[in-house]
Amino acid sequence: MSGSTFKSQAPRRMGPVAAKVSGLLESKYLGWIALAAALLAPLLTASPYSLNVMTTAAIFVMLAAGLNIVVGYCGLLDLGYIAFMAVGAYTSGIVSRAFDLPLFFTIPAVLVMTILAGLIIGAPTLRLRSDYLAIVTLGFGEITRITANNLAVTGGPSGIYGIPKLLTFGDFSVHSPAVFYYVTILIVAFFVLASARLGKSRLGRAWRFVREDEDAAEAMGIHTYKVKLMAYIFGAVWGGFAGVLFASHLTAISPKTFIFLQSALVLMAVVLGGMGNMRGVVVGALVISLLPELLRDLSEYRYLAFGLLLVVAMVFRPKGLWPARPHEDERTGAEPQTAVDAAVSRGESR
Amino acid sequence: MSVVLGVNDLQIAFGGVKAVDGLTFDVHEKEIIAVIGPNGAGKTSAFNCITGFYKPTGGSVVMEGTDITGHRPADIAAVGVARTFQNLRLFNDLTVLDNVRAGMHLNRGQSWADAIFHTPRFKRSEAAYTAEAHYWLDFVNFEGPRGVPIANLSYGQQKQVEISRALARKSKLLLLDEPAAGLNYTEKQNLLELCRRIRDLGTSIVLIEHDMGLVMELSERIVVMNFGREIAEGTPAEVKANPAVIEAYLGKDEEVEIDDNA
Amino acid sequence: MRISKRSTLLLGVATAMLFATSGCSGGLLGGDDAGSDDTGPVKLAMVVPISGPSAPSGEYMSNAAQLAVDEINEAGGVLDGRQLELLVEDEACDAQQGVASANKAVSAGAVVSVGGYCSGATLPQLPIFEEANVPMIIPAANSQDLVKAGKKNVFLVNGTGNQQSNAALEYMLKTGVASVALVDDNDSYAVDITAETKRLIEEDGTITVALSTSVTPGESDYSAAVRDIMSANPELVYWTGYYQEGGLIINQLRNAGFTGQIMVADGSVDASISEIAGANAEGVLATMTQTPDTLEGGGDWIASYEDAFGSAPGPFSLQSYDAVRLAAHAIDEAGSTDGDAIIAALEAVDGFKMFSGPLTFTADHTLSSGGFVILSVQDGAFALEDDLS
Amino acid sequence: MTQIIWDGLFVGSFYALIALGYSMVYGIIKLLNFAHGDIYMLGAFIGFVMLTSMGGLPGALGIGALLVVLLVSMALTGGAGVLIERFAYRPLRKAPRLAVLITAVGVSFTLQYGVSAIMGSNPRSYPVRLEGDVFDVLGARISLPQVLLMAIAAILMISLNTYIQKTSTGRAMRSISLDMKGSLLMGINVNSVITRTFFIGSALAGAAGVMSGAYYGKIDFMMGFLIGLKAFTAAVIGGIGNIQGAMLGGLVLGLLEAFGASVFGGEWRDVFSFVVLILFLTLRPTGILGERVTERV
Repeated sequence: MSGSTFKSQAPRRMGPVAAKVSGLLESKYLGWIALAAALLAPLLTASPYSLNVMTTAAIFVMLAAGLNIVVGYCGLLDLGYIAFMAVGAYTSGIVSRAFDLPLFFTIPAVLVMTILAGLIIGAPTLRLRSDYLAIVTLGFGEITRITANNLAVTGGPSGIYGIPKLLTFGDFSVHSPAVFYYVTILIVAFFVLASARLGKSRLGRAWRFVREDEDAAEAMGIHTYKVKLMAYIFGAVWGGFAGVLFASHLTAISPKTFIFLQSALVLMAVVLGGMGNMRGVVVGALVISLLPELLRDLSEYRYLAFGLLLVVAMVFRPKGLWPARPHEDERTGAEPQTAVDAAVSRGESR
Repeated sequence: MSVVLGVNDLQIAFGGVKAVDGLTFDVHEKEIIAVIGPNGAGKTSAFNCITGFYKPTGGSVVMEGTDITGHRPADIAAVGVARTFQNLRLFNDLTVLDNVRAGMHLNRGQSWADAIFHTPRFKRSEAAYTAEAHYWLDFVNFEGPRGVPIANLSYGQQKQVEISRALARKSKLLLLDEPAAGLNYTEKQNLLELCRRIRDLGTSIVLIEHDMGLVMELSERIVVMNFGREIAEGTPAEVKANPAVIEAYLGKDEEVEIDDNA
Repeated sequence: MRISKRSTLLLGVATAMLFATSGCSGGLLGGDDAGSDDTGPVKLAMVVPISGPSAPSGEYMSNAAQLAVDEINEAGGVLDGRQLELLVEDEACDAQQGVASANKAVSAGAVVSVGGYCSGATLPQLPIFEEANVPMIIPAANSQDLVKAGKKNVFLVNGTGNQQSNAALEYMLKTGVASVALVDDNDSYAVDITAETKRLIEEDGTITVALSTSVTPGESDYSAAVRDIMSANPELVYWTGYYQEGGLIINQLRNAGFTGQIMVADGSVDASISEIAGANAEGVLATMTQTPDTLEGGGDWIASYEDAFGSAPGPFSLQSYDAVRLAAHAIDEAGSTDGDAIIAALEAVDGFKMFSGPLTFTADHTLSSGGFVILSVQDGAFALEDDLS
Repeated sequence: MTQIIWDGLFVGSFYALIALGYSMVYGIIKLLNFAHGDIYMLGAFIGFVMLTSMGGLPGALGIGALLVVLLVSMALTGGAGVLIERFAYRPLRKAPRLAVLITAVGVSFTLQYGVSAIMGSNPRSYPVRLEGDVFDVLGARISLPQVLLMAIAAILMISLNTYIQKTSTGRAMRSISLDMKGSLLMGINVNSVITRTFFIGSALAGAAGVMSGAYYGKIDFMMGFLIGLKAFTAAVIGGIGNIQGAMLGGLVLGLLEAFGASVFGGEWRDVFSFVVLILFLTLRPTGILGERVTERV
């Protein structure tokens, strides 16, 4: 059974073309199609410029996927998300330069540092009301940037340059733009898939429960504070890995890259794409990162347009332009009823 | 019969106003107890104290020998207390099945890594979640669509989902806050029958309810509150005959007969 | 899911069509050597800020570069008649944007880069141009980090931080200042100069550094820094940041009763500084490379610039103009657009005539003499105070 | 030492003026109006445009002209605040908090880059500058413009306080902040009170903007970002939703910053104030003067 009975209940007034587009967008193969498109794109155009733009866009997608865990799934407004990317980028930059390692081998250190950053930022703030949380994360984002600017180990205001390559096997380096693009795409695809899958798991459901109604979630035995902290840590790790890719891509990082504007741009990608809907978020991220490249002449007005779009989107579509449409199949009939009875019986409940 | 929940001299005050002032009662295994009282008597505040949403300013709450006074709601839920809310508190943007799955959060059976790599363990666990969600929806005789957001359902159906969600918690004790409010006659009869079936699962029930007919027919014992204080406790018959109860409900010096038939 | 299968097919067909129509231009399947064309114009890349707060400087630079390109083309171009073409791309003083623009320029087949204003945006461009074997003649950005990167394709035609610090020290020694306070805006460019100046002063030993502090750019109130300066009571304050904060600090220092000298570095040499600080800016000193209006014989050049663009040139116009001329000279010397040949030609340059004097590169590809002079604000405009010769 | 205190109080009075708007709006509709700092920026630019268009006139008229400009700018920024509330926030009054917060970020962006699109992204310098004698009080250098500006700030704050305490609108504001539903039932025109709140808050921020432009001389489209954050910190320190708290918080933050900067160095000043904010929010979210509020299920 395809479950189309109840899908048709949703009020949809659209022509056949719109229906086809919509059907395509809801298709479960969409992710694979997008990945295939991303992998084929360099066959069409592989100038350093287009590879650079596409790599940057892919990294931005990863950031948006991470922020989507925090904002979209868990409903926590984080206005300093770029700080996690900074932590990842700086950690890998500092460690790789200190020990003369390819960036790939800094990943354990990046993991530790981003998880720590998630804990440090999350632990004191996640008990706060949501609006306080927003401004405190903004504060943390600024603290991170200013600290990076003031410390010697982070290279001060000039940051770190001459960052080693991601990985080198003898003569073969993954740093030729095309190879690096493919490496980036595969890593980003993995993280996007992982966050989409997380969204459809026990933990992902818990995030949504917290977003929808914290009290009701608590009453169900969901430790909302821990669950929120988990969202923060996952978001931090995603951001941190995006930071590693970023450092590897640019080979130079400086505090100026991690300003509030960047956090706001990632947030816009998530919001405009549709909070909680990973496909929408990917589209949103691509639009936000590619549009200015296509419309360079209007670049002075893009932030104004983004700002207006944000307001208009929230007033008319508070759940984002392409929000998650929760839907799942009705009973499939496949459930082994006896097994359920056994599981439901009192003994196994705790 | 062993005591499941022991509430002893429970107190809570908001800025000097004592919403609950010295509430004491026990709930035994497989027992259905009703807490009644006029609006503002402190019934919901008492529920919130028991389930950890308010920190009691005095007294104690003991669940199966564990002192849970002032613990986090999630920890209290984990000890075996499930509840519904006075005004539906469902996850409106999520599907019916997801709402019921919320009650199964403590089942575990999968880690985040299982989810990312879609391990066999994850698939088994998800299948079990889904099957169990259907089981509980069937248990409450839910007949609506299950794959659509809650917001698409009727009020009565939403109430059913809220109870299945609480049942999916598989707890020893279920607190129902006005489960019959807004239901029609047939639905109330179904609720009555449902409560008994829940009791037969081995779960004790404490309900706050204004529908006296339902209360009298369903509950084995009744706790009556007024102005935060417990003014009576006993079987339905004892409570009905208690002058303090009659006074609380209708004021002094008035003959009253509480209607038995809902 | 019947619909989706059909649409998958549709998308596949569409992709195939896209392949078919686009041919193999520039894709991995085709050849992508865009720069190997031997007859078209010779392309010079100029990555400078076009948007953002530093946009005016970018305009001064790109205009002057265009002026040089036009003059050279009129005189017959390079390599026996090939025309020069200037590709101006935005760096917005942002690393990410800088990298994107550098890649864009490389993709378009630029053979020499003559841009670079913000050091922070220029640094990450080095590996990109290096990989493409494109020599960089950097007219404005002058962070020590650019030198320290040690790339063989990088040439700086602006004085470096080190040379600026030397000029500052020279003037301080010359006028017998006993104590100085060094203030920067925590930006890489300014911190670089402050650190270098401090090192030189301490090496020299005659002057004491009474205070070395940083402020946060973008604020209005700098009373904390002003208080610190007042209590350190130096004879001279050296501000190494940009003019926006520079104007405020000069104003607040004077209002707080500071009577000593104030000197600013080249980032603050802008007409706005006396607009912001008003009369308090009078007499403020600056370390700066020659600007057209302080240069003897610069008048003609200014006139032709104004002719072409309807406005006066500004900071780094001269360097940009010279960078293009130098690039053309090197291409001609090399006899080809090959990167290695041009780099060799640049290294071999000996006494090429530039506004800042005859040019010969040092071993680390910087100017043998920075050409820094001391300016001062007179009647609201910067004028030559001391040419330090 | 006295200099530190004086500097701290002077900056603090700017924080206080802006914090008031934050606090009033938050107190009444529990909205964290991110765009509030940008209203301050808008005020500075409105003043700039007016003074520039008057040509050489203001220079001759001096402080009188500046006061007129101040009042007109207040009216205009107040109007801008009302418009923002009407079109961006009011439609979302029942929406989830997340949507409203995001809208506020959008409004902030719109204001910043709208001004940047019209006025350019370069800093502008104010055509009229407050200048005056400097005198020495207990070792602190105090200038006449500083005294004048602090006097204006004090007058504005005292009149606001009187307005809130003595008038019916003020009582309505206080009543809405305690219980919006109840106030509706009591026949208070909630929308009109919210409109007034936005007007007053924005006007005060606009006044601070003009004052800052006239005193410091430099304005730019991002000038509201940092000071908005600081003002929010001030509001939290004083107890958000509390009018006197906002004033107190502004002064306290100004002093804390002045001392913090002299202890840790200027480059750590902002970090210091953000840490103060985080400490307050986690340890004493109700601020110095705020009352503990129990949230009900």
